[in-house]
Amino acid sequence: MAKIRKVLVANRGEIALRVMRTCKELGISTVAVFSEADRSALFVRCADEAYCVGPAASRESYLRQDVILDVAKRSGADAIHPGYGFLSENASFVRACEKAGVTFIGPPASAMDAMGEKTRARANMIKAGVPVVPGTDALSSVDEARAFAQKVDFPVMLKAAGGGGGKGMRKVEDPKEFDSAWRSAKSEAMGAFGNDAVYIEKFLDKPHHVEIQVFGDTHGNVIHLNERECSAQRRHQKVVEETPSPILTPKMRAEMGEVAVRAARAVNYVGAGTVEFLVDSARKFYFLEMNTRLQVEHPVTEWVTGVDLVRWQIQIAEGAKLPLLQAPTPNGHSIEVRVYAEDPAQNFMPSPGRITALHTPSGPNIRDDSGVYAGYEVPRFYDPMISKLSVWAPTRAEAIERMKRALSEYMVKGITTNVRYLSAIMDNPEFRGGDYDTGFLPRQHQALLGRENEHLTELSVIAAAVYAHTQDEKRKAALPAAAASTAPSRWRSFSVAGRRT
Amino acid sequence: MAKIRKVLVANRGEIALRVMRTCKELGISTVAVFSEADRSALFVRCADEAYCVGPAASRESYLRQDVILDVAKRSGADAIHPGYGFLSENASFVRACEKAGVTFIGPPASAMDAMGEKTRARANMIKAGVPVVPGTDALSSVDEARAFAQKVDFPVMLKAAGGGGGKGMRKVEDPKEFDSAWRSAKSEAMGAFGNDAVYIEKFLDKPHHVEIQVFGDTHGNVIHLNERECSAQRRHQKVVEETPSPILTPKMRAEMGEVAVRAARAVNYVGAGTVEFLVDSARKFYFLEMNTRLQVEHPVTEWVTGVDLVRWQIQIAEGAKLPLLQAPTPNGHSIEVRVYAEDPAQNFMPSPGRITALHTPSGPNIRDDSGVYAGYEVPRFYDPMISKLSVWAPTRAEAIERMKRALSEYMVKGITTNVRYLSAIMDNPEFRGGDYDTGFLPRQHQALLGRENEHLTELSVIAAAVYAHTQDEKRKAALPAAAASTAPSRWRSFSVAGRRT
Amino acid sequence: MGTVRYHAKLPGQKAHAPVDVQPRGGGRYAVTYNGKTREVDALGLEQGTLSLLVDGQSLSAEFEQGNELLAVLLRGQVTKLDIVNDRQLRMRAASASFAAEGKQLLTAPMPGKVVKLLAKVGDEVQAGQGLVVVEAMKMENELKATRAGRVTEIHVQEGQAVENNAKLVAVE
Amino acid sequence: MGTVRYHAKLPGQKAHAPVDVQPRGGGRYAVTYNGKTREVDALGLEQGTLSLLVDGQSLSAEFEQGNELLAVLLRGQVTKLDIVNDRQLRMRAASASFAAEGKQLLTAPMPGKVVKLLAKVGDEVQAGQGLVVVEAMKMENELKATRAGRVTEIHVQEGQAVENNAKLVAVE
Repeated sequence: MAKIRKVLVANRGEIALRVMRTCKELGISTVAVFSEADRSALFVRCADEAYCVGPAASRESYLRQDVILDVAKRSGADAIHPGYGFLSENASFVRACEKAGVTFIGPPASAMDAMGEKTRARANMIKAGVPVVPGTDALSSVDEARAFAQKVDFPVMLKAAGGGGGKGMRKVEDPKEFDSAWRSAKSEAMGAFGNDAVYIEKFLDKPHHVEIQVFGDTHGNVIHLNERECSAQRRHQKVVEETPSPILTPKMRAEMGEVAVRAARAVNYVGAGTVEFLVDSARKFYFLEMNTRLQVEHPVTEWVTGVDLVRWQIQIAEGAKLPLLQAPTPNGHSIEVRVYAEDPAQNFMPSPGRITALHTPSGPNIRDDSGVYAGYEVPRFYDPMISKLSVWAPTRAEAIERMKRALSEYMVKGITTNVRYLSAIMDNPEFRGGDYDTGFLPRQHQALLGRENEHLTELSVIAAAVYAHTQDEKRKAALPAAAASTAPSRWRSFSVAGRRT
Repeated sequence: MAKIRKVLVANRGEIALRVMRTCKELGISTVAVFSEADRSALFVRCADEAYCVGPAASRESYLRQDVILDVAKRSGADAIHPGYGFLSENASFVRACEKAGVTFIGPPASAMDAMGEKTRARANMIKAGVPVVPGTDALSSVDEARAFAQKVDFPVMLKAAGGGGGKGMRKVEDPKEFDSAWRSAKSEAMGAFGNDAVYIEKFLDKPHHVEIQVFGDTHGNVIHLNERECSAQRRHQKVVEETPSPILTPKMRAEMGEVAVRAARAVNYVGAGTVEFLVDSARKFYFLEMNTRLQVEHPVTEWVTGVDLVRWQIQIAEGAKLPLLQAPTPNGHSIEVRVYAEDPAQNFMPSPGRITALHTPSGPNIRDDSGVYAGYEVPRFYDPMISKLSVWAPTRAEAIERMKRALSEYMVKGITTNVRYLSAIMDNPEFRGGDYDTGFLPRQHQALLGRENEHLTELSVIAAAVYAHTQDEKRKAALPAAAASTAPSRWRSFSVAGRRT
Repeated sequence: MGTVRYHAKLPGQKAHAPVDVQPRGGGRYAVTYNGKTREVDALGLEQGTLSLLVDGQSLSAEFEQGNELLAVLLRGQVTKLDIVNDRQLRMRAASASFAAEGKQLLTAPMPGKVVKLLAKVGDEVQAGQGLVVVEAMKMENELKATRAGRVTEIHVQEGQAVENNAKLVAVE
Repeated sequence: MGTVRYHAKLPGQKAHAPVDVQPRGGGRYAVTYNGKTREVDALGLEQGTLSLLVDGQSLSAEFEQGNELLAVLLRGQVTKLDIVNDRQLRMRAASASFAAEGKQLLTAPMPGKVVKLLAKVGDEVQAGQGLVVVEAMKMENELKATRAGRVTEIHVQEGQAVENNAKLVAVE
């Protein structure tokens, strides 16, 4: 295949920026597509070209295959990178790209067909001899669904057949919650993937979510790049990811890697993909699903392997062979946290709005993949993740301390974020112990909201009084006839000196 | 020795912050000392405690041993990290710390004595069988100096005996310039090190500046951590550093490493140090000097070895053994550039002032060690370096592209910086070729100032016209009786909407 | 320069406690709170940011003024408090009104879209029962009654976009 | 909405060239320059920042207004230019004055301290000869005469701190 010269990134936010960064390093031009709600977004400003593809609602913009392909044609893009979410696991889009003569940077439609629909993937994996979690196909009625749930016994998981990322996913522990969970899972699945099919899986005992990064090329080579531990989840969305997994032995890593490669081979996989497993308390592992795209949490793999996964995606789309033919031994340890615009104390309620000030961490082995900037208004229409912060260190213990340090430097004003909650995770004994299952965050919820430090509260009162005083002095100084009883304040001279006060 | 609990950082700017970051990760409290000119500096805000030690002039603040030791005592600091410059190579300060019962994080005074005075170091190295550049001891009169220069023939280098970092250093090519260079070198040396002794070295043919990072512990172990190539210099200050050096073979690396370890052993070295060599066009290498402290450019070594050098410094000061007993094989490639507040087109004239806006690069394998923030006024009293930007990649070619990408994201407003000049270095064929000597930057000066891109100029005119129009509209909108001939502008609604316009 | 008295009330506290601020020039203050007097050196940076040195401790303090409370961000902890000067405290006392009792008004906790109403006017509802589902940022959030009672007002329709703090449902 | 004419002069150009800006609403403009008309979509972000889409090209443009010229930072290139509207151009023409010829006034290129004067009033100097040494940020910078002539004014003393653009030495 020919060298790619110009890539249209059919996505938004941090992942659009992430892809563009590698394109820039490869000398490839970038085309952004954006919804009306994203006109001011950072990824629009960083692209070489940018075109509006419709209103805020994804279905009218980021999911409009026709409009996006039209932009590709108009701009002369020879390839499309879909990021994650949106059209990234949409086989019909892959076929449309092919028809339009544009390279889709991702797996072939056939592999997506085989893996994209979660229930079909289960069937394919069973055929390939890969262990799977007990469960159903997509179910047509709530009664049928309830009946299965009662048969395998609660708790069960409801899952969207059409996509991943926690959208349309519900854990149901109590039969009484079943109907309401069924309804909202279907509705969310429709909103996120345009497909409201939902299926059921038995919920395993204290499961760990461990996934294997795989990569295939067009020459029939498939390798894995080790695992990521993703058990720290809230509302079925990942919050913290790390590699290596603290619970994996080298033997398990090799076994799971081998199974993941087998799964990918079974569908003739090409490009970057992730095979997700659940690992139960007996350390048996079960195929959960395959994500046929780049994963949000890919930076931790990049840290410990030294591989730029987006670069590989592009080179493989150009027809190159995989640069490695076996998994590299993990070098050190990496942790990623997702910074969300949300309030952990309010059931993780999203908190869109204007970021009035922003300070991101820096220094040794810190990486901030952000899609925002000071002055930017986080729109209400999309995922509340504003940044992914990742660190590397020689050992897990050092990586945790580094992450704590990095989070202590993270300052976002104007909206509520989960930064302090993330910091509490780093301090939590269960997390530090390493054996935390997917029930970890719900179980520790109260502890993770943190306790008040009385010394800091006292200092905050003092700080507030000094601040109130400086504000009062500024107000006085601004009045034509200021109360003359107070001596001139230095605060006034600051504003005169040109500080934005 | 006991565990260190609280570290006073006797330095400012990015290096103070760098040291504090590792302290924080180790659970060690930090104490900042600052001059009156640095009250608003980032390192003051990031320290756990901070104390003013005097007026702006270094001699009255950062070089005041008594005041700094008094702060250490008052704050209960059990150790002092000197950073680089200031008191970092001052043996009398090491002795004063010892007397005060405070651990100095650095080599013993004896090693500093042996290496700190550059002329004594030469003598010691000759004794230890280490090859040195032809040169003199410190010289007492300009006549004696001129006589030596005429004997070994021009060009020669004038160098401060009391310190490094390019301060008090002058290359003299023309005998007519000798007296003026002598005068200014002495004056600068006095200002920077409180010692105006200057000596002369023969200037080698097309020399490369290659240095070896060494580390010793209190148990008699000394290792090296490979080299750094630092030949890209302007006004005898390093601008770009990288590792591995593009001109080193594994055999040379082993030989130079062995000589560097021998040099360090000869003075019973403990802690982090750097043995600087000149490598001539025949690839023979000569000892230049030893910097008995952490080097500005240490991040590139951290990238390719995975070692946190500041962590090692602290642990060795606590009495720990070196965690490695031989040089690790370099993993990949790292490049650092120094972002200076200066104008390359005006002979690198410093450009202090207020930073009105700042956007620093991010994404995979980027590290920004900065001491500034948006709104900060870069003071006129100190070194103009505002940040060190470093990158890692598997290969040198990829590292160069990554650095270009990172620099393209670097945006500083309010002051002039060398960001574009740095970017031009990354594009320069001589740099990309890898065999660039210390004459590289002066030789390529005009080329590095860059040529105008006419297409960008045209777009800039268009942007300027639109900007002028929006400004005019804002002005009209702000007037009570706005010219009614123009329709209401959307710019007005932006300010109403709360954007800081 | 004379001492200026402020009054601080932390969440959970019944009354305001005095904080005395005595300016000493050059950005220095003596601040007395809880019976302790501390030396404070304060430097104003960006809007809403102070660099403070409190008895040598360095604190970068960020402030955000909410509708009622001032949020202070200090070393990762957010403390929301009411802080007023003498005059403001007197005005507050004068205009104190009695909040309507017994009525729970559910408001939108963030901007979003109402995707489902789970009750209608006249319904008896239990504490914890879902009243309305609001979608924001691709997640559905079920908002629940915090008390048992009867639904007396519904201010929105399904499909309607709502702003932050918009009235949704009242339960009495 | 009518077209508004601006006038741009780049360094090295003798005269201003017209740039026509035609607002089309919603932040869109048609801009004509050098005989080409381009579609521009402009969004104002922070003070002095525009996000521009020019015929699809995305440009994050930063502006800094200097004493005389506007600096535009675009994709790493800084372009300094004079940009004025019709009224400003007319005023400029009216107040045009003839710059004093023949005198070179050396001013401080940055704030710093005069560490050495290398000439005194009445000295004959050559082009390139050092006149004064200014220290800033720990580096000494020798400022040189750009023309040969006689030193007629010295405005500073050794050891004196100087602001940016302070007058130092005149050569005629």
